[in-house]
Amino acid sequence: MNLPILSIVTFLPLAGAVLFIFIGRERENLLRYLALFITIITFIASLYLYFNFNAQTPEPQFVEKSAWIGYGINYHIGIDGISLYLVLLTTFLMPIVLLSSWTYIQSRVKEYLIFMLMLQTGIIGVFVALNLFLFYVFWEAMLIPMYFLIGIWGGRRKIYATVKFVLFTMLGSLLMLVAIFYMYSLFYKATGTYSFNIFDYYRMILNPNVQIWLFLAFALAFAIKVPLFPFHTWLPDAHVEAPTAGSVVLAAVLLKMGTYGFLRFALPLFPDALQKFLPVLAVLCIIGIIYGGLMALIQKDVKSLVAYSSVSHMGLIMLAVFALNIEAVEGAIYQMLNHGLSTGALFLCVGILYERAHTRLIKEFGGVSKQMPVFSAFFLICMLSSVGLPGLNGFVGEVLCLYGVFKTNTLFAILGVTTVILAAAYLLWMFQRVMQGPITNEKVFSFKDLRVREIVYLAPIVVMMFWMGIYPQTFLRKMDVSVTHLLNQVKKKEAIFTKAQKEKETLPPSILMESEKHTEDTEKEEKESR
Amino acid sequence: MAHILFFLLAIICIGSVLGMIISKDQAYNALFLIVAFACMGGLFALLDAPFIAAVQIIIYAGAIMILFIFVVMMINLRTGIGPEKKKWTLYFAFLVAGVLIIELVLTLKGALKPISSASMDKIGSPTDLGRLLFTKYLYPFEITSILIIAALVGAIVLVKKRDKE
Amino acid sequence: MTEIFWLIPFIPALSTLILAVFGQKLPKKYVSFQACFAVFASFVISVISLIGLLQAGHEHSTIVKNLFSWIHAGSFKADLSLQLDPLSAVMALVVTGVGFLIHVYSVGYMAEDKGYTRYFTYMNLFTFAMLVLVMASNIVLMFVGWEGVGLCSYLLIGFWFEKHSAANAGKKAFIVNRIGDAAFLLGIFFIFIHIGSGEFRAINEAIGGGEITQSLATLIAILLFVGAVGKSAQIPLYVWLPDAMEGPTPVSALIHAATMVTAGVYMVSRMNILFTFSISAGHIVAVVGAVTAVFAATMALTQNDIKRVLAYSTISQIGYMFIGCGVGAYAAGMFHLYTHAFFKSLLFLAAGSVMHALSGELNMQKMGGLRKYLPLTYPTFLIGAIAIAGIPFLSGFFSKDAILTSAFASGQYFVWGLGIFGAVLTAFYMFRLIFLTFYGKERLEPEAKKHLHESPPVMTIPLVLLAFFSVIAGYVGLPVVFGKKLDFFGRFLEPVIEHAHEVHLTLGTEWMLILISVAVAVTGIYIAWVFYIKNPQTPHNLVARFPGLYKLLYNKYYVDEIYNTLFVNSTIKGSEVVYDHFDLKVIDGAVNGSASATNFFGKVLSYIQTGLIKDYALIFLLGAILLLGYLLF
Amino acid sequence: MIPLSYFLILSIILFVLGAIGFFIKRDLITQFMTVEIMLNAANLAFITFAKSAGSLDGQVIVFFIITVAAAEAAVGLAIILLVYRQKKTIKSEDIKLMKG
Amino acid sequence: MNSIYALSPVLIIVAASLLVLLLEVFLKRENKNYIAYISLIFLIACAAVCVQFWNKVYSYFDGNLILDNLALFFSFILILATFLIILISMKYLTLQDTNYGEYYALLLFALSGMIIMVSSQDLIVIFLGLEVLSISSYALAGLRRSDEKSSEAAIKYFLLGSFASAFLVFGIALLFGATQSTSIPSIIEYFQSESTLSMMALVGLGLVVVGFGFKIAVVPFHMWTPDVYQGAPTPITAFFSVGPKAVGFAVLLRIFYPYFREALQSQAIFALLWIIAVLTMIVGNLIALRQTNIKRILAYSSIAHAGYLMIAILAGDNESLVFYLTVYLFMNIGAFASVIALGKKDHEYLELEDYRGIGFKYPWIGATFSVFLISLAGFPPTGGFLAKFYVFSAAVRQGLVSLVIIGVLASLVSVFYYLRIIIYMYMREPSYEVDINIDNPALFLVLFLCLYGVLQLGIFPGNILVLIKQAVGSLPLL
Repeated sequence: MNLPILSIVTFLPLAGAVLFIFIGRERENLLRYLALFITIITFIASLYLYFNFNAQTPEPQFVEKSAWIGYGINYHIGIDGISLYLVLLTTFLMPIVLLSSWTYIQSRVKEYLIFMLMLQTGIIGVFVALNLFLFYVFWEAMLIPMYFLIGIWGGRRKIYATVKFVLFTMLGSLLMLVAIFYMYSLFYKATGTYSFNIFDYYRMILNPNVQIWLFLAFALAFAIKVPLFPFHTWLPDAHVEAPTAGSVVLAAVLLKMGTYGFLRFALPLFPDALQKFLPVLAVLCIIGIIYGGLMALIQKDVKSLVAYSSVSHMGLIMLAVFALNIEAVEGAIYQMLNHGLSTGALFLCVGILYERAHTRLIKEFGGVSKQMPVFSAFFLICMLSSVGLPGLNGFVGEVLCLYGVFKTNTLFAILGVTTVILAAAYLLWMFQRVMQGPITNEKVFSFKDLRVREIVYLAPIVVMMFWMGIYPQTFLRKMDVSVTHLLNQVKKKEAIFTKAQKEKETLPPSILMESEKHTEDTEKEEKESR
Repeated sequence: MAHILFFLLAIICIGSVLGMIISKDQAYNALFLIVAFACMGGLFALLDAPFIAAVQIIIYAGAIMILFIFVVMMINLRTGIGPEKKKWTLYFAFLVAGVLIIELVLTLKGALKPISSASMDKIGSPTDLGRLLFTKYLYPFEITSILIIAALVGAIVLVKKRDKE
Repeated sequence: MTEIFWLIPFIPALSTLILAVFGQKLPKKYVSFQACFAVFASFVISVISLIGLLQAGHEHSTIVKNLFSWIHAGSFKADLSLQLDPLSAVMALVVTGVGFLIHVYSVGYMAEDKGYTRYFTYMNLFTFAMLVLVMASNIVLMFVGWEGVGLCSYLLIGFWFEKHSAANAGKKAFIVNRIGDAAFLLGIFFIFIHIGSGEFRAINEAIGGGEITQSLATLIAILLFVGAVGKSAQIPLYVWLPDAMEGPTPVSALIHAATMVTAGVYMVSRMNILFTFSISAGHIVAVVGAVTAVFAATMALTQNDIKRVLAYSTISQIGYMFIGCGVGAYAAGMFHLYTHAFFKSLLFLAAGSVMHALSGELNMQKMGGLRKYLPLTYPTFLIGAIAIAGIPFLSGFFSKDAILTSAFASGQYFVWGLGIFGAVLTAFYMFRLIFLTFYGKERLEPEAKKHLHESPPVMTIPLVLLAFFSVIAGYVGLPVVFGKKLDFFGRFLEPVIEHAHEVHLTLGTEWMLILISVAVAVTGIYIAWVFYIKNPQTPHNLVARFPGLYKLLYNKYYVDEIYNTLFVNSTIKGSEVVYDHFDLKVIDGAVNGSASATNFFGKVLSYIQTGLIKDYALIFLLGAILLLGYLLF
Repeated sequence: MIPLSYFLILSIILFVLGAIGFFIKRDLITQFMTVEIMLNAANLAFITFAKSAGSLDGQVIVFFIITVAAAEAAVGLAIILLVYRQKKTIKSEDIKLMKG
Repeated sequence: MNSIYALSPVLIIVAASLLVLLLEVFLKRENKNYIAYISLIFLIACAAVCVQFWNKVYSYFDGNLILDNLALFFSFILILATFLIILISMKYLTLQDTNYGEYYALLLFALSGMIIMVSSQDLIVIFLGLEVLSISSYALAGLRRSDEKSSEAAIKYFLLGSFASAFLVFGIALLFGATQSTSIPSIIEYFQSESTLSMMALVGLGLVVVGFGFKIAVVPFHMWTPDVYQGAPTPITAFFSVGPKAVGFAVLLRIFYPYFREALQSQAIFALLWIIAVLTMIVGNLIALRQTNIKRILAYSSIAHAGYLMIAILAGDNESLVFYLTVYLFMNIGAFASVIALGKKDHEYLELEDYRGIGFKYPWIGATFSVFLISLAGFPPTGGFLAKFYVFSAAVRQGLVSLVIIGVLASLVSVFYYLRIIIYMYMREPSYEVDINIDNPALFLVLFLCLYGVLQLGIFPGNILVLIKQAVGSLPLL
């Protein structure tokens, strides 16, 4: 296949954004339709990825690699069973998000759409990058459109929220950058060649004492993104202030970048350090699960309620990731998708309410179902999927996560199961107060039920929820091999290192796996450096 | 003899500098400065740099100082401006001075080589200087010309009266 | 012919789908027709498959249909596969049969309701979920049904969501159930870890092969049983069921009497090998059941809300079923489940018809003397009451007797005693209900009295049918005293139920026990007659005598209040405190604090920038001095 | 014969005095004068070193420095005049429009 | 090749300035722009001449004038800077009535001074070049005679500048005393040969650092920067923020690169520079948080950037240093150009408050300005990111991890105030009307060029990197 399909998926939106610059701002509907069109094309292209994905190999596929700047900085992208779905999730949600903000965004439509498209490229880039430099570039670049989206189209405290979001995220990512440099130099010292290729780094076995620091740096960056318990406070603010579309993207995809980072980098690169910190991290996850749930229980603003609920859910996902067994990790990945769909959908629903009521305070609502039966059906389904009701997507992920955790640590699993109860509690209570009961606020009488457009963008999500709940094999099948490979990697490196440790007590900062030889691009680097 | 001369010049020099620092009237300051420069010229002479000494007297004490005087006259303040009155500032100044002097003096130990008496007499003759100036130091010498034009232009553009003003 | 059994759940599912998508467009008539027909179709199929099973005989009495593999990840494998064996066949029959009648009844009962279509959608959905629950061949799929029925009960309890109480009750039901479900889930995990499969057959073989230890089995059993407690409203998780009466009466009949609440019993009998294997688990089940049976009955004594009385009676009847399972007489338990389905739904529907007649009146103190006005409802109601009270030759008698007998036989006399006591109470409160409603002088609201009328045939016919079954249903499982081979029911279930404690009692004891239970039933009724017909002052005197006890019972032992303060409110209050003082002040405070600290330093530093040349020179000098100093020393 | 270190010490003293003067004087002109002193101190040092090294380079350099001084004087005084024209003062305390 | 030819770059510039002076006399006020065009032509010519020397190392006047690639590369940068500055000046001068031909003359003189500095190895020559630069700068700073701030800037710059150059001279004197020479190579040689180096030499070096520290504005010799930047005419501010800094670092590079290559990090001077770097990054960024005047913000930001550049010096990695300077040129001039764009007759909008809603009122200016700010903050995919990236990675490779951590944290702080400007431009509603003079093609050309530069260097820096490799390859490794 000669068409660089992956690059197309990644950069098509950006190209669209560039195109937009030359279209008059007053032709808003043209812009909207064009943006929608672009995102849909992107989605279709990404479907191509799914269907031509070979589930038998853990190797990255659709790989594109070309020399870029030098010093080991190459344009090197590809997807495996883990990133495939995150890419799909992104491309799937983008058109929906655009539809959701069709009428909500009335001012500065052009800029809005431009930033949206830029954002999409940034996110997809993060998931497909196989070169650490490239990864970091996307990781950071993605912040800027998000910054504008929250900052311009946000709510009352938008500036506080957006600055907090950016600075908080950067704090982590900058330290991660230092860690990246350190690995870079280690690799250089070990081999005399420059490389940012993660597969080269996978071959590096680092001294545990070195690993600790590097791991901490990486973990901090990702933990903030996830967000893990003590680093979560940016999330409610960002969610509450962001426009609906922003919240959806934030919850559905951006948070996944953190978990993805753990899977792709923190685990395979620093297995020993991981082992060291596992208890701490797991405890943090547990706290996150319960704490997030309790906080969600008493939120007065629907959005921040959902925000805290995602703190809780992400806690479960991370817990599963740290369980380091196939069920858990597959469950975690699956749950990422579920969380993407269900929480995204919940934000969409909240957005729909907000467009009608111009408030998100729970006490302003009540008895909405009476006015909007169709909407209440959708809302109910989304909520139930988030609660993890069997037959919907949430259950599959949740059960796998908990099962995996259970396998490694019963106690954690038992604590983790509380999410099943808490989730039901806060979501149902919210649903009761918002949708059920007598209508207290006469504003509610003026609510119109869903428009066709709104149904059009909610329906696919709901369909996916059922599909993923009833026939998950569609998705699980293709991630099996990659996940197994990942876990083996972690195990193998530990083994090799302990072997090395036995041999000599004083260790160099890094050893290189003897088994494999340089990948061809490091050889290219050698030529360059000469 | 030389010793006496040196100390005499040195003391006058330092004294006039101090005077310049203490006194309030710019005119006096300028004069003190002239004195200091003159002494400096003497010291140069003591160091077998007659030509430089002459230049020092002519350019500094002559040209530059006239400039200063002019400006002082143009500005011509009724009340002069003395040094800082605030106690702590002064103490602090002296402290700084002390420390700095100590530090710099400390750098001197063992820094100077004994004089090679051979070159004694030749040194400092205008001819050699001139020759050196136009051979080894030709490039810097040229640069000074640029420097002076630049200064000229700068000065003019800043003070010259514009038609509209 | 039995191969098509897997269609049983999917016909209602299909109908649900159609109603959910196009329901709003379809005419009412069609909606009700389709809904009922779907259930009826599955009923027919279940009958067919039952017959098939009967013909097939014991050796191949279990058919499994694997539709497709559902979740496969690592060692966690769960397929979407259905299983037909005597147990599930009986359950399917009950669910579809009773379900169908209640559907029909609903057509009349819900006729005026705005949410007509929604109602039938939910009902069909429920039927589907319940059937999945009973026909699942592995425990994960069973859990799916398990939660599915939970959802439906949530939806149907909260069917009139404009009422705060209804919405509340629904939420309460769901959350309380979830607590049980969480435990259930853990149980599932244990099973997967130690047995490596969720298929019932595999589990049974594993336990039979002694692959797991006694204690582990106990642990798993207890976890599963907690789930059952939640679903079947036993102590301590029964609190949701009385509130569940907020839902439409047919719902209460179907979900909260006949089918869903008994799922726990079904599950326990489904896992009977496990429960038998771990003796202590069995004891726990029995004791919990017995205590609940009495406890709930006592609460039923003083209630005035006709439906709540029935609700408590349901709780206590399920208690009996658990007694049966606990003492190892799973067949008896299932038998009671099966009979109870008929007479309890009958009672509910009859109560519903009463309400219908009195335009929604629930308070028995506002009834009385209705028997002449409700010529059809009254006798059916009476039949139900007699059946549940355990008067001989009606279904209730046989099943309850079977349970108590085996309880006695198993030597757990304490349990048996409680059972007997419960029986007295049951008889009492049921007839209290009858007398207050249909006898005595009329205490009706004049308003209600105006259009007092018997319900339409579409409602009464199901009543009659159910009454009929309540009478004869018992005869499929006659007590052993009439000879072993007459216990069709037990024999039919034999392949899936292992007989832990063979009943070995002398005929004398058997007869004695039967007489005792008859006696207590009669006593109960007599007391009720004394209280409410002979001299109606007695209750008031009693209340005057023991006011404390009365208040305690009347307020249901204040359990709801205790739970609220203990769990609900404390959690919310606590979370609020944490949110205000920890999340905002400490964590977020740290974040903002660091920011403002940085800002503050900037401010301080900017003061150095005084704009005065001399200060600039000073800084410069100091810099130089320090620099030189550093170089020198 | 005078030990050259004397000259150096003198130049250092002058340099430091100049620096201090710059710091404690309060009128622009004199502050600039002190700078001239500092430059001269440097000159003295150069010539002393030239002497010690017995080479002429030092002297030539001094020659350049004097030129620089002259040039600076020209521009500097012009600027001072400019300031005076605008602010009617040459007090350096009065020059603090911009700070923070 | 004879030495006159080698002088040609400087000569061309000087000739240009003289010509400008002459024309100034004859041309009428309204068509002063011709002067600008002429100077531009000369600049191009000069650049063209410099190209001739590329990759051939010449040394004239025994090392006083060397035209190695480093010198040439820096000359390119400086010429380019001046070119852009002149472009942004043209309209500005007429608007802010500073429209004197001398302006261009002085600018060109300053340029010649800088070229002299970068293309010499002799401290005296460098000093003279520095003086040429400084004296013209003093004058330029004070050129807006209608504006008190301008003359205040001039006097502050002048007094402190001459004060600093006194230190520099004295330092040179001490070095001369210790080594009998003023040429950098021999001084370096001395430093490496002497087993126990004399205090005098070390202190001399220290004072030289002080002198140049003033020019590149590192803490604690930075105090003049904000005031002068604020007071000087905006194009000149842009010029200050780029030209002298680049030159200063070029000289430090010549001094320290070979020096550190040998006895790296053990030296006291190294620790000194380490401290200076840290202070500069912290102080610069922290004070910038408090500013409300755009020019002051950019001033402090330029101080902070000096800190990052010091890291490059410490890492002894000249490649990243030079790359950083190149990027810095584009993004800083770009930023200032955007500031200039927001001006009208006799008034500039310099307060943050003025920037409310600019982003949507003037989308192009807003967008470009944002890009420059984002680049200054160091976000990918802009040049600013890649520049920081190179510097920091080089530092880490040299084991300066702690320094880099401080660096990244400092830049985290910097993100706040850069984004703050964007907040004002896009996220706050304007409280009053801001109308600006739009017809300024030259300026927009500059904006475009800088934008291009920033993005090109951020995304495809390949060719530039090759040039830089060649440039620093020419440094003498002792």
